[in-house]
Order: sequence, then C-alpha cells, then structure tokens
Amino acid sequence: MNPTDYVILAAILFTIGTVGVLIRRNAIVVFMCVELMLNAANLAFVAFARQSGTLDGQAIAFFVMVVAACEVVVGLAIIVTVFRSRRSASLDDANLLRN
Amino acid sequence: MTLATLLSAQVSPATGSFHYASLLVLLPLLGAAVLLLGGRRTNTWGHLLGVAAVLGSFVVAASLFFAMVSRPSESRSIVETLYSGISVGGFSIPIAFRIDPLTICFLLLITGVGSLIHIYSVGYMEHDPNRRRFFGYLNLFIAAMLVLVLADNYALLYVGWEGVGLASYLLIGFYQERPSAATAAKKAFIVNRVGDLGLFIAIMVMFVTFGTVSFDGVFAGVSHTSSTTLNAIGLLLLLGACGKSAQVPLQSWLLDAMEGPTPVSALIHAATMVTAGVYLVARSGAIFSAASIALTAVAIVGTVTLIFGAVIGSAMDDIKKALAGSTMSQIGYMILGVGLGTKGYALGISHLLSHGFFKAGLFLGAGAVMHAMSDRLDMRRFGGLRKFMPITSTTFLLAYLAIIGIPPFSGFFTKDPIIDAAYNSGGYGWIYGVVGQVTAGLTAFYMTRIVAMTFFGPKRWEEDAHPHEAPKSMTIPQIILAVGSVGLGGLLMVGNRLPHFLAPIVGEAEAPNYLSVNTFVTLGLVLIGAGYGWYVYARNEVPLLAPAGGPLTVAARKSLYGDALNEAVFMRPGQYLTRLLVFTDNRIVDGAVNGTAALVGGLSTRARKWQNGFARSYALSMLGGAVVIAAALILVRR
Amino acid sequence: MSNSHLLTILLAVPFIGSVVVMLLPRHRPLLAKQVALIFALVTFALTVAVALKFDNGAAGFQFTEKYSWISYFGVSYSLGVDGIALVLIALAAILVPVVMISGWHDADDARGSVNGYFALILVLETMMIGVFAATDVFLFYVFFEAMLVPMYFLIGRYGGPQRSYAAVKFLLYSLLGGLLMLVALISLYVVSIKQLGTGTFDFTTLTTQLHLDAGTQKLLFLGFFTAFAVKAPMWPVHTWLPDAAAEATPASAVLLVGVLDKVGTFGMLRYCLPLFPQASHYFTPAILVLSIIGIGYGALLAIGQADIKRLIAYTSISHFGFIVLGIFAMTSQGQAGATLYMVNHGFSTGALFIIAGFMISRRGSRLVSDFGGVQKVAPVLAGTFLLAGLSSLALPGLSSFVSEFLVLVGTFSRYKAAGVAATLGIVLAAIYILYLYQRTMTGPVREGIERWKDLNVREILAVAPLLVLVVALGIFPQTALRTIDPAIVQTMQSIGVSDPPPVVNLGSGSSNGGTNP
Amino acid sequence: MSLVALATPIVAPTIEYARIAPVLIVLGAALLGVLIEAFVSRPLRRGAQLFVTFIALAVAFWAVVRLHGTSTLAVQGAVAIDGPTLFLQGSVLLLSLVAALLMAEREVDPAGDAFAARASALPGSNEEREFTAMGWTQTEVWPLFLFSVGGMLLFPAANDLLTMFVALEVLSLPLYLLAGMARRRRLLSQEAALKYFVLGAFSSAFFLFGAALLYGFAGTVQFGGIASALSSRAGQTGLVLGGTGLIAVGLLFKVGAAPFHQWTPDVYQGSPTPITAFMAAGTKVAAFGALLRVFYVALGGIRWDWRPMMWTIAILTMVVGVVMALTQQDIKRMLAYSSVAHAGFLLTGVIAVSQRGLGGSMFYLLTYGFTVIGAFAVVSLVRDSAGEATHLSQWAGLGKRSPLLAGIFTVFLLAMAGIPLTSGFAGKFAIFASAVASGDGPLVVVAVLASAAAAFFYIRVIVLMFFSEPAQDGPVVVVPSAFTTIALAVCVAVTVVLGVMPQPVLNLVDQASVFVR
Repeated sequence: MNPTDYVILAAILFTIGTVGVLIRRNAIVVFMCVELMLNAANLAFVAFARQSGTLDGQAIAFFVMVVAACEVVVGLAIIVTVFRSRRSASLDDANLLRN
Repeated sequence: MTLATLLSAQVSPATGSFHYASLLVLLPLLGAAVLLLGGRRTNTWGHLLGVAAVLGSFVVAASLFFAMVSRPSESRSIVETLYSGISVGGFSIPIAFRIDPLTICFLLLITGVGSLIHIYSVGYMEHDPNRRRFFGYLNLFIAAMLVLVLADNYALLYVGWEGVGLASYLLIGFYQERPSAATAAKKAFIVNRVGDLGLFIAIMVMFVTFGTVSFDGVFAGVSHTSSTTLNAIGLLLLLGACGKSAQVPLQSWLLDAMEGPTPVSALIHAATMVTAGVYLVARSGAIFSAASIALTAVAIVGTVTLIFGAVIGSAMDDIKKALAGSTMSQIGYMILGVGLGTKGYALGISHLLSHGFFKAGLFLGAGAVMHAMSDRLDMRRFGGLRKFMPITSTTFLLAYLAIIGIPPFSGFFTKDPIIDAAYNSGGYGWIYGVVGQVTAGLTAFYMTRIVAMTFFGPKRWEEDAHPHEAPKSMTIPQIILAVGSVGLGGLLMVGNRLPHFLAPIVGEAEAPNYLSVNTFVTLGLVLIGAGYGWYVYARNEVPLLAPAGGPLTVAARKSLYGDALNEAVFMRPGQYLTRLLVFTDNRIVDGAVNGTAALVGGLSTRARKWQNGFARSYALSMLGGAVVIAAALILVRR
Repeated sequence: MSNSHLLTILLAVPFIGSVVVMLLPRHRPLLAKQVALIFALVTFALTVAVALKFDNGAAGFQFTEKYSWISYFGVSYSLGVDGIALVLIALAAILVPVVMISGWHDADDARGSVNGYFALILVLETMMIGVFAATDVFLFYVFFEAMLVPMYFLIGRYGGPQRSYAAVKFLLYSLLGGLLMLVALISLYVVSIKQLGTGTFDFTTLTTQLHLDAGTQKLLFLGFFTAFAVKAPMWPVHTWLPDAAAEATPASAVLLVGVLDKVGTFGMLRYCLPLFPQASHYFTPAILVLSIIGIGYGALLAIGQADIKRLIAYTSISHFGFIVLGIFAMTSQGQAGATLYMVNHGFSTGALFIIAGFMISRRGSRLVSDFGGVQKVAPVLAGTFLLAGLSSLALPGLSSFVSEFLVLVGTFSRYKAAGVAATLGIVLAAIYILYLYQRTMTGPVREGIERWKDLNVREILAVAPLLVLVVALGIFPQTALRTIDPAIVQTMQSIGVSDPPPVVNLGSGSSNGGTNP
Repeated sequence: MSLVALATPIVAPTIEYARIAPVLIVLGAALLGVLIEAFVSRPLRRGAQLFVTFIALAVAFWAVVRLHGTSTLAVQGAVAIDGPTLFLQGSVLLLSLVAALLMAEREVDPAGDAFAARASALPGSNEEREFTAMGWTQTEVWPLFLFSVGGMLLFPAANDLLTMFVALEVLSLPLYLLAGMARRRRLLSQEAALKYFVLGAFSSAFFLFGAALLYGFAGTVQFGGIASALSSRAGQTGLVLGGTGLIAVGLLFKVGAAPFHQWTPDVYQGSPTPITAFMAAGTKVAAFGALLRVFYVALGGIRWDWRPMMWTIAILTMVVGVVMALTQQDIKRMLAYSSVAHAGFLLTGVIAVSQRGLGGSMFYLLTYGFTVIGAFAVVSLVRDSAGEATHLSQWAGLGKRSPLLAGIFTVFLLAMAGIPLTSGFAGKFAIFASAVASGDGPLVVVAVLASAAAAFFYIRVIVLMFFSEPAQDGPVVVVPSAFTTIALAVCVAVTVVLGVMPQPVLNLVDQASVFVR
C-alpha cells in the first residue's frame, strides 16, 4: 500500500469538509463537516506515521479524537442554546451582528 | 582720477562736536516717542516739544556745519560709529553716522525747513484734536530722514529710507476717517515699497559683490568690478530713487499723497523726502560714474518725469495737486542733473536745496489759502485773494518767481545750470536740454495759472468763505522761506560755492555760464509761458466748472493715466490672482486633503458591506485568505 | 560629563505648575489663573537666569545633562542648549505669560474649565521647552509628538465654532508627518546600531560619527523634512494652519503659530541639515522653490481673506517661507537670519493675534468687514495693531526687518534668483498688512463699534512686552545675534559649507562692513 | 520499517512538574472550581470561586517568577520553558488577574454581574426573569475562565504541534461558551458564541491539517525536529509550504489577522464585556506567542518563503483594520477593528525574525493587553437602562459628565494611537525598530501610515467625549466597586508607566527574548 494515496484521500476529505462548511446552512451539518476535516487530518497523520515509521502520528490521532469529542460537547451546547432561542439551527439566521 | 578713488581714504573719525551727531537723530526720536506714547497727558504742550526737538536738531546741525567749514576741505568726511548693529559670519553692519559736505547740506535743509514747517503747523493744526499725534509723526519723520542722510552704509540708509516711508504713510493718512486719505496712504507706502525693492536688491548685489555695504567699502570696490554689475546696481538704485522721488514709472502716489495735511505736503512731499532719490544717486556717484547705462537711464527718467509732471501740473484744478505735479517736474530736473554724472551731481543737489525753500514756501502759501478758504482746494473757487492775504500772496509770488527761474531768484541760478549742463553733456544730451527748456516754459505757464487763479481776478468763492490772513506762526515761516527763495540760489551758485563745497564727495562740477544762448532761450520760453498763462487765467474769465478740454488736457487731469495703467496691469490681475488662489486653496489644496479623507471614509463604508454577518461568508473569506497564503508561499518558492 | 540641572528645573516648573493648577478647586478660577501666571513668570525668570549664565563665546551645547532613560533603545534623557535653542526657549518663556494675561478671560465661559485651560498652557510650555532643549533625537521626538496633545485640547475644547474639525485636522496632519519622521528616526537608530555597535539617539554622536550613504540620507531626510514641513507649515501642506489658528483662542493661536510651528523650522536647522548634509544639498533647490511659492502664496491668500485670524495665519505661511529659505540658503547670514526670524515672528505675529483677539472679543465677529474706523474709537488698540503689523511687514527699525534682511541677503549670496524672487514678498507684505489696517482701523466708524472701550490695563500689559521687544530687537539686533551666531557657525561646519566669498575681495579689511578709521 | 518502530520499548515519559507548575496550578484550580460547582452550596459558590481563581492566578504568577531564568525543554520536548514562555505566561496571568477583576464586578449592573443568570434559560422567558430575580449567578464562568487561562499558558509554551493544538482547544472551547453568556442582549451573545465556535473549529481544522502535512514532511511534530528537517532535507515542497500555510491560517485566525478577522468585531460586540476584554488581551498574547514560536523556531529556516506571505497579511490586516474602524458606530466594534489593526502592527514584529522582533512583540503584547482591558473596562461603565451604551453617539459629551473617566479613556486611546509618553508608543517603537533593522522599512512606512489613519478614529472618540455637547437622555457613568476601580487603576498606571519608564520591562524583555531550541 502506498501512504500517498491515503494522504490524497485525506486531502479530498478535507476539501469535502471545507466545501461543506461553506455551502451548508444547518449549524449541525456545518459542524459535522468540521469534524470531517478533523478526521481527514487524522487520516493524514496516521498515513504519515506509517510512511515515516514513527508512532507519533497514530498517537496524535487519539489526542485529536478526544479534542474533537470535547468540541462536540461545547459545540452542541451552543447550537442547542441558539436553536432554543431562535427556533432555527440555520447559521444564516444568526446575523444580527454585522457591518 | 576716478570718483571712487577720490572718495576713499579721506574719512576721519569723529572728534569734538561731531560726537554729538547722534543727537541729531535722538532729539526728534525722543520727541516722537514722548508724543506718541505719552497719550493725552501731553496734549497741551506736545506741539511745543515737537518744535523744540527739531529746533534742537537744527542747532546741532548748524554747529556741525560751522565745525566742518573750519576744517580743511579734504578732511571733511567724519564717521561716528555708534554700535555694532549686525554681525553674522563675515558680514557686519555697524550703526555708524557719516557727516560730510553732502550730508551737512541735507542736515541743514531738513532741520531748517523742518523747523519752519513745525512752527507753521502749530498754527495750522491748532484746531485739530490730534495735533499732538501730528507732531509726533513729524518728529518721527525728521528722525528717519536724518538717519537716511546720516547713514554710513546702504543698510542703515535703507532703514531711514523706509522710515521716511512710514512717516509719510502715517501723515498722508493722518485724517484716517477719510477713506480717500487711508487709501492714498496705503498706496504711497506700497508704491514706495516697489521702489524699495530696487534698493534692497541693490544692497544684496553689493553684499555679494563687495562683501560689505558700507559706502567706503562699496566705492573702494567699484574699480575692481565689471560694468555689468555696476549697471545692475545703478539701475536698481534708480528704481529705489524712482519710488521715493515719484519719478516715472512710480510717480502715481505723489498726487494722492496730497490727502495729507498741507505742512506734510510741504515738508515731506516737496522739500525733503521726495528728494531722497536725488540724494541716493548723488551719494552713489562713484557707482553711477562707472555705470554709463544706469547713468543714462537716470537722465532719461528725469527728463521724462520733468515734462510728465509739468503736463499734469498744468491741468489740475486742485491747488495742491497742481503743486504736486510741479514737484514731480522739479525733481525730474534734479534727477536729470544728477543723471549727467560728475558734472551734474552738485547741480542736482543745489537745485534740490533751492527747490526745498521755494516749493515749501508755495505749499505753505497754499496751506494758508486753504486755511482761509475753509479747507477748499479747487482753484476755480478762489480768485482775488491778493487783497485779503497780503503776506501770503507776497511770499507766494516770490516763490513763484523763484520756481519759474526769473533772475536773480533762486530757481534761475539752480535750474539753468542743469539745462546748460544737459546741452553740454554731448551725444543726445541736447534732447534733455530741449525738453528742459520747453518744460521751463510750461512751468511758467502752470505757475502763472496757479497764481492768477488764486490771487488775481474776480472772487469765485463759495458763499461761506471768509478769507483772512493767517496767524503769525504761519506767516513767519513763509516769510523766511520767501527770503530763501529769493537769495539761496545766488548764494549757492555765485562763485560756484556749493559745487566747490561738495566736490570732495561728488566730484568737481564745471562752473555754470549764466550768459549763454541757452539761458536766453530759456528765459524767452519762460516769458512766453507766463504770458500765455496770464492771458488765459487772468485776462479771461475762469469758468467755475472745468471745460471739457482736448485729449491732452483730459489725460493730464487723469495724471496721464498712471493710475489707470497700474490698475490694469497690477491691481486687477492681482485681484483675480488672489481670488483664484483663495479658490485653489480651499478647493484644490485643502480639497485634496479633505477629498482623501472622504475617499477613505467612502472606502470604509463600502468595505463594511463585506462584514455581512453570515458566518459562512466569513468562512469563505478565510478560505480566500488561505488561498492567498498558498499563492504567496508558492510564488516565492518559484 | 558634569550635569547641570538648570534645564530640568526649567522643564519641571511649568509641569509642576500644571499639576498644581489642575488640583486647585474648580470654583475658584481666579486663583487658578493667578497660580498659573506665577508659574509662568517663574519659568520666565529661570529662562532669564539661563540666558544670563549662557556663554555666548562658547560653541556647542551648554547646561548639558544626560541620564540613561531607555537603554534598550539607546535613549537618554539629555538636555542642552545652544544659541538657537536658547533664543527659542526664551521665545516660549516670554509668550506663555503674555498669552496668559491676554487670554485671562478666554476660558471663563468655555465648555472646558478655567483650570484646565491654564494647566494645558503650562503643559504645553513644558513640551515646548523640552523640544528645544532635547539633545537626544528620541527625546526630541517624544516632546515633538506629545506637544500635540495639549494643543489639540486647547483648540478643541476652547476654540471657535469649527473647533473640532480644526483640532482633528491639526492633529492628524501633524501625526502623519510625525510618524513619517518616526520611521526615519528608527532607521537612523538602526544604522547607528550597525555602525557603532550600540544604537544611540545622541545628537552629537549621530552627527559626528555616523556615515550615511547618499541614498539613505535622502530617504531619511525626507522622513524628517516631511514632519517639519507639515509643522512649519510649508506649502502645500499648510492647510491645517488657517483652520487651526482661526478656531483656536487667540492665546492658543499665538502659541501655535508663535512657538509650535517654529519646531518645524528649528528641526530643519538642528536636525535635517547636520544629520543629512548631502541630502540637504540635494533637496535644496526643490525646497527653495517650495518656500518661495509659500512666500507668495501665503501673502496673496492673506490679501484675499475675509477673516482676520485666517488672514494672520496666511501671513505666517508667507513668513515661514522666508524662514525655510534662510535655513536652506546654507549661508551664515541666511541661517542666523532665519533663527532670528523665528523669534521675531513669534513676537510680531503673536502681538497681531493677541490684538486681533481683543478686537474679536469686543465685536463678536472675526470678519474684517465687520470692523472699520477703530482708530477713531480705540486709538491705542489701533496703534499697537499698526506697530505689530509694521513689524510683520518687516519695517526697518523693527525686529523683523533685521531677520528678513539677513535671510534675503544670505539667500541672494548663494541663490540669486531665489533671493530676488523672495524680495517680492516684501511688497506683498506691505499690501496685506496695510490693506487689513485700512479696512479695519481707518475710515468712518462702523456700527457696532461706536461704544468700544480702548485697551484696558491688562490688555496693554499683555501687548506691551511684545512691542517693546519688537522695537528693542529692531534697534539692537546684535543682542540676539550674538547668541545665535556661534551655533550657526557650528551648524555650517557640520554641514560642511562656508559662505561664498565676495566677488571683489579687497582683503580682510573690506569684508568688514564698517568704515575703517 | 514499522516493525523497528514498534519494537522500541515504550519508556514512561519524564514530566518536570515544577517547570509546568503555572499551567498545572491554573488547570488544577479550574478542576477545583468544577468541584466547587458540584459540592458547595449556591450562596457560597461565588466567594469560593473568586477565592480559588485569584489565589490560583497569583500562585501561578509566583511560580512563573520562580522559574525566571529557566531555559529548557520539558515533558519530553513537548513544552519549552524559556524566556518568551515565561514572559508571556506572566503577561497572561497578570492580564487574567485584571480581567478577573472585571468579571467579578457586580455593582455596575443593577441585576448583578455581566453574565446571564442562567445561560440555558430562554432569552426573554419567564424562567429567565425568575432566575434573575432570585439573584442567581452563573458561577461556572470561573472554572471556564481558568481552563481558558490554562490553555493560554500552554499555548505559547507548546513546543510541538500537537501540544499546541491541544492548548489551542483548551484555550478556545471555554471562550466559545463564555462568549455566549452575556446577561444583556443575549441573542447577540449567543450569536457571537455560535459564530466564534463555528469559525474557530473551522480554523483549528486547518491548523490540524497543516500540522499533519508538516508531520508528513518532518516525521515529527516537535519544532526542533521540524527545523532540523528543514535545514537538512530538500524536496517535498508541497508538504512544507502546505503545512506552513495551513498552520498560519489557524494561528492568524486566533490573532485576528485579515482576512481571518471577521469573527472579531461580531464576537467582541456580542460577548460580555469582561470576556471581550479578556479575549482581546489574553488570546492575543497567547496566540502571538504561539505564532512567534512556530515561525521562529520551527519555520525560521524557511523565513524567506513565508516572509512575503506575512508581509501581505500584515499589510492587509493593518489596512482592513484601520479602514473598517473608521466608520464604526459601536465602540466595541471599533475597538475590535482597532485590535485587528494592532494585530497587523504586531505582525511586523513577527516578520522581523530577530531577537529584537521577538522582544518588541512581547513588550507590545503586554502593553497592548493592559490598554485594551482598560478600554473595555471603561466601556462597561457607560450604561443606560438597556445595559452598556455602546453606540458612539451616546458617548457625546462624556467629558462633561465624567471628566475623570473620559480622561482615563483618553489615555487608553492615545496609547492605542501610539502617542509618545504612553506605553503604546514604546511598543510601536520597539516593533518598528526591529522591522526596520530587518530591512522591512517599506512595511513600517505602511504601518505608520495606517497608524496615522487609525489615529483618526481614536481622536473621533475624544472629540465626541470632550468637544461635543452631551445628549439630553444620554447614558450615565456608573460608579463601580473596588474590582473595576482597581482594574482601571492598574491599567492606567501600566499604560503611563510603561510609556514613561519602560526600561525595567524592556530589560526583562531583552533577557527573555531567546527561544530555547
């Protein structure tokens, strides 16, 4: 197997995530896209770890998963609160602050 | 031996009474200070102080004169250095007074005529609430004028030069509440400043050329200097002389200057200040003698002005303006005289001195007439005053005979030699002579016109006029001046006394020949002019309103369009330029500043739309930023 | 190096004064005024003491003191005065008490407090003295910029109707110039690190030990010069001055035009020339052109103004043209004249502003057309105004003449055309002053001023010192020139120029203008 | 190959607890805070939390001071304890202490502190009113605050990309929550939290992917390893540049550089003001610390690659920050854009890549931190019935109403504008000097022009406060308790003292500005 392929896959996933953030309105979906980007990074880490023969990348992936979980906790809390206030989870509806 | 070498190395330091030379200036200066700063407290005795100050100066001047004549003629140049005025780098200007035969003539004229006019003014200004201020200004004038003639270098001369300009400004505008007086004062100062510019630049050229501006230093360098530079200096000095002496093309202010009180016209605008240009040229004789083009220019200016002034004088109905035209014309003679070079310097000065007396006499007479006629000036409303003002009319007539040059009165002895010298100057000199002679006739015409319209013929007075003879304080000075008008010319010129006296300073002039053909031609023209004047203005009735007259008369009444020219060439374009610049400054220079501010503000308002509140749009910007970063990184690596 | 503390004391006195005045109770404005005036007078007395102890014969800085301040940047708190700085400090120390007296009632019904007004003036005085006394370029810059703040408040809080526009314009203009100077200052510092090992801002070290190549000099010169040109102000960066001077109270306008702006021309003379001699030579033609434009432009605009204070402000632009001309003439006459011009201009224009202020407060209008015939009702006012005006138009016998004469002679001896062109300013000066005098003071008395009172004792007290100085320095200019001359010699040496010799040199005897007995 | 790696025995890492004591103390206190929330009764919680917080911050600071002079790697090279770390940690702790004072303030809002009575309650609901009426406060803010401070302490100390990522998240996640907890204008607050969170997560994903790419290149995430890999290995340009760029995106987002700045105004405006103050000061310090370490230590070898990119970003940031701020009508948004502009100025220090650049940046961060906290503290005191009166028009005539507060605010504004004798000037000078020394003169010219333009909007506020008439029903200036008073006093004192006498701190900076490698 060629680690480069995985890196390319990771890049594709990262791009999908990025595009998702840009084009989706729903805060939850946007958030999921961010998670996708994080996981793309994870994939890259692991692939590179394989390539370089060090364990660091794999260990990092675990750290990232934990951090991502924390992010979920905080993120969902915020999104839910906003949803309760506005009855909408659309990012575009939250634009009182501008100019 | 050139004049320049003649002049050098003849200067002695002050000794004896010459130490008191600074008193000449200090006395009137102190008088002016007390009168102007003292306020109303000095109202009661202020005029007396003013008179005393000038009389004191006269006494000093007279004692200096006697001290001088007692010295041998080659050691009559005395310099008294008072203190260091400016000393920067290698350049220093000491405050130093120089007393030599040329200066002493002026000292006597200024303080002598000055004293008489001060005395005259005591009566003339008696009812003016601001008499004290008037005397303050007069004293200031005397001080400045004395600085002018006492200065030992051009810079200090310039101080006096502008100082008299200031005094003239203050005195012309003495009746400040009259807008015409204020305008005339301002005009006089500004036109004078244009002339001063010439003197100023001349001083700068002297500094650059000689490294000094002292008379001796400059004159010593003349022989080492190119004629181009000397001509440039000469022409610039001439510009200065034109401004101060109201010579064409800077003549326009003098007629308006008659807005001032009449004693001022007599002292400043006839006897002393306006002759400063003559002094300047004579004093700079060393330069002019080596600068042929400049010297020719001086003669031409004098010639043009002498006829120019006479033509104007012939057309004016205002007695003071008619006399002012005459002053221009007479100064033209003097300038012509000094424009003839070494032969003429002394002649110009001698005419200056005699003119100082008879013209002051004429003006004081005119003042007395005005005084009698409730301050009216229109000669068409005078007439027949001879009977009511015997003393004034007599002194006026004596001065009249002097100015038109009837022998043996002063003018004959001092004007004729100038015409004569012009004829003898070679080249195109005969043109000056012809113009001088014709103008002598014209002078006789306009002076006869003035005398006839004022003192002879029927009364043409307005109803409220009650003419009376002037008080003693006014008549006595007139009498003294009349005496001078009668005898001064002869005193100075018979035996070539004055030219001789001045020779160490301005070079030896030839003794004039009073029996030449030219003299008789001149006298003939004078008689024709006087006869024609008498015919028109005494034998015929003078209309109360001026007749239409031919084109020359109209032009002369408008002072030969001097003002119109100034207005068209300088004032109007100046006003447009000023308006244009005000607009430019507001809209373009400042507009650019405010415009930039507005532009940035507009940019800001527009850029704020970018901050649209949508998180996804912000994310897009971030992605854009990432692309920019990537691009920047990749571009550099290539 | 032995330290003298005189200059620090001189700085401290007005500063302490400002603090004291701020702490005084607000409901007793008279007390605040009196205390402020006392501090200003003490400062003046100290300045006199400095002037008396000053050795005219010695070159270089005197009363020097030096302490390390921010060694990280090589900055030291170092003070010292040469003749140029001394006369300018004297100018500031004289003008401050004068404007306090003249502006006694300026703040009485302003939106700011009386205490604030007088405290700000004292703070400003501290800065003004500091900016002239600093011999560390960084310290100079600090005073240079910090000076803006009190002035900004003086204009913005106590000024006329358009005050905030004027104040902001003043501050932004000056800041922009100042910040460009900051870049140049930093660059100078960086060069000093590279060449000397340790960075320094010490003026003497920078001028004597630094070797800048021509390109660097040009850039740095521009940085400094821009700041000074804005401050001076030179055409075409002058448009803040008419607004600021017109909107400020007369007292602030005097300090603004009389002293603050001099920092610009002082900076050119003290910093631009010795620090960047080659660049100075390179840019001289352009600067001469700008200053001549300024002379004519300022004068013509003054003639066209309808507002008295704006008019006086424009005359100053013309005068600053003369000052800059003198500085860049690169002759000792030009530079000594320019220095003296800075002082004289402070007195004459100061007097003009103060008297104009008296007129404006009486009439309630700044428009020239609202006056007329003042001479009739208030002769003393008119007389003082005329005297100040005559000084402004450089009448011989009054102080400005000497400086203008020296500037022009100095300029002409190196740059003929520039010298001649600048003399036209003499005629224009006569026009703007006399035209103003004619319109306001002469003619029939206009309605609204018939019942004017003439100057009262306080007002005379404010104007008299200035007019006395105008006359005294006019008659005895050497008293000031004696002090200035050695510093100019020093400056000329550090630029590496000497006066052009006369065309006709008849030996040492004739280079002396006096008559040889 | 992988077998070789797997065969290596796993050694338990050595952890030098003393060296990371400051972080541990703060994080430990945060955990204690969580326990307090769980076990201490509601009335006592606030007191307990305040006690724990202040003690923890103080002790942590003491620990930092104890570590003074340390320069070593710790925790297997994951953390660098060196001059910059300690200086920035100290700065963060001091700034946090001041910010904590603001958070503790209960007097200015009649309903209590700045935080929602219960963040989970619906805005405008009865439930919310009840909680408010009961006087409940959300004491969870304190542990969240401490967690965030812990992250900030770790962020500049992180010596590998993973630690840095973790620190970034520990710093950010509590802040997302805190941003949404304002008592007033809760919809805005929640929106701020949402935007901050979404964009923050987005940016950290970029950071992480960049870290992955660099790991792919170097085979390690430790900075030293990356640096040596860069110096020894060519090729794989894509990974290096991609990694550098993506990491830059993540960090530049945190510092608020354009075009990654757009969250700043929205979040600053919506967040509770004490949190805004904390973010503006603390995050900037921590994030710039991290940025400096990554780009100096790890990527210093390829500075010629990234410097042009940073130039672009720096110029863009300064211009955008200044231009956008010019027309802002809300004081908090204006300060937010001003902080963007300051990020631009700070980037010039990063670009310098020199010891002076590092030192200057650190000094600037410290001074700016105090100034900006002080400014927001003032904002929190100007209130009307709806809470803080942040619209600029409401500030008109504030100088009349409360000269002291307006004066204090003026000091902060002048410092931000970089006027001499304020800390802002010293900071700008330090940074610009380093940039010029590194040959970035043109960049400094841009920075200087931007500062001049920036002065306009600071001055505009001064004009409003001092030169305008107060509005009829304008806001009132509330008198705060000792908390805010002390905070304000400290901020003013630091701003002035570091402006006048910066040398002691600069000494510290000078000693501290070497990264351990």
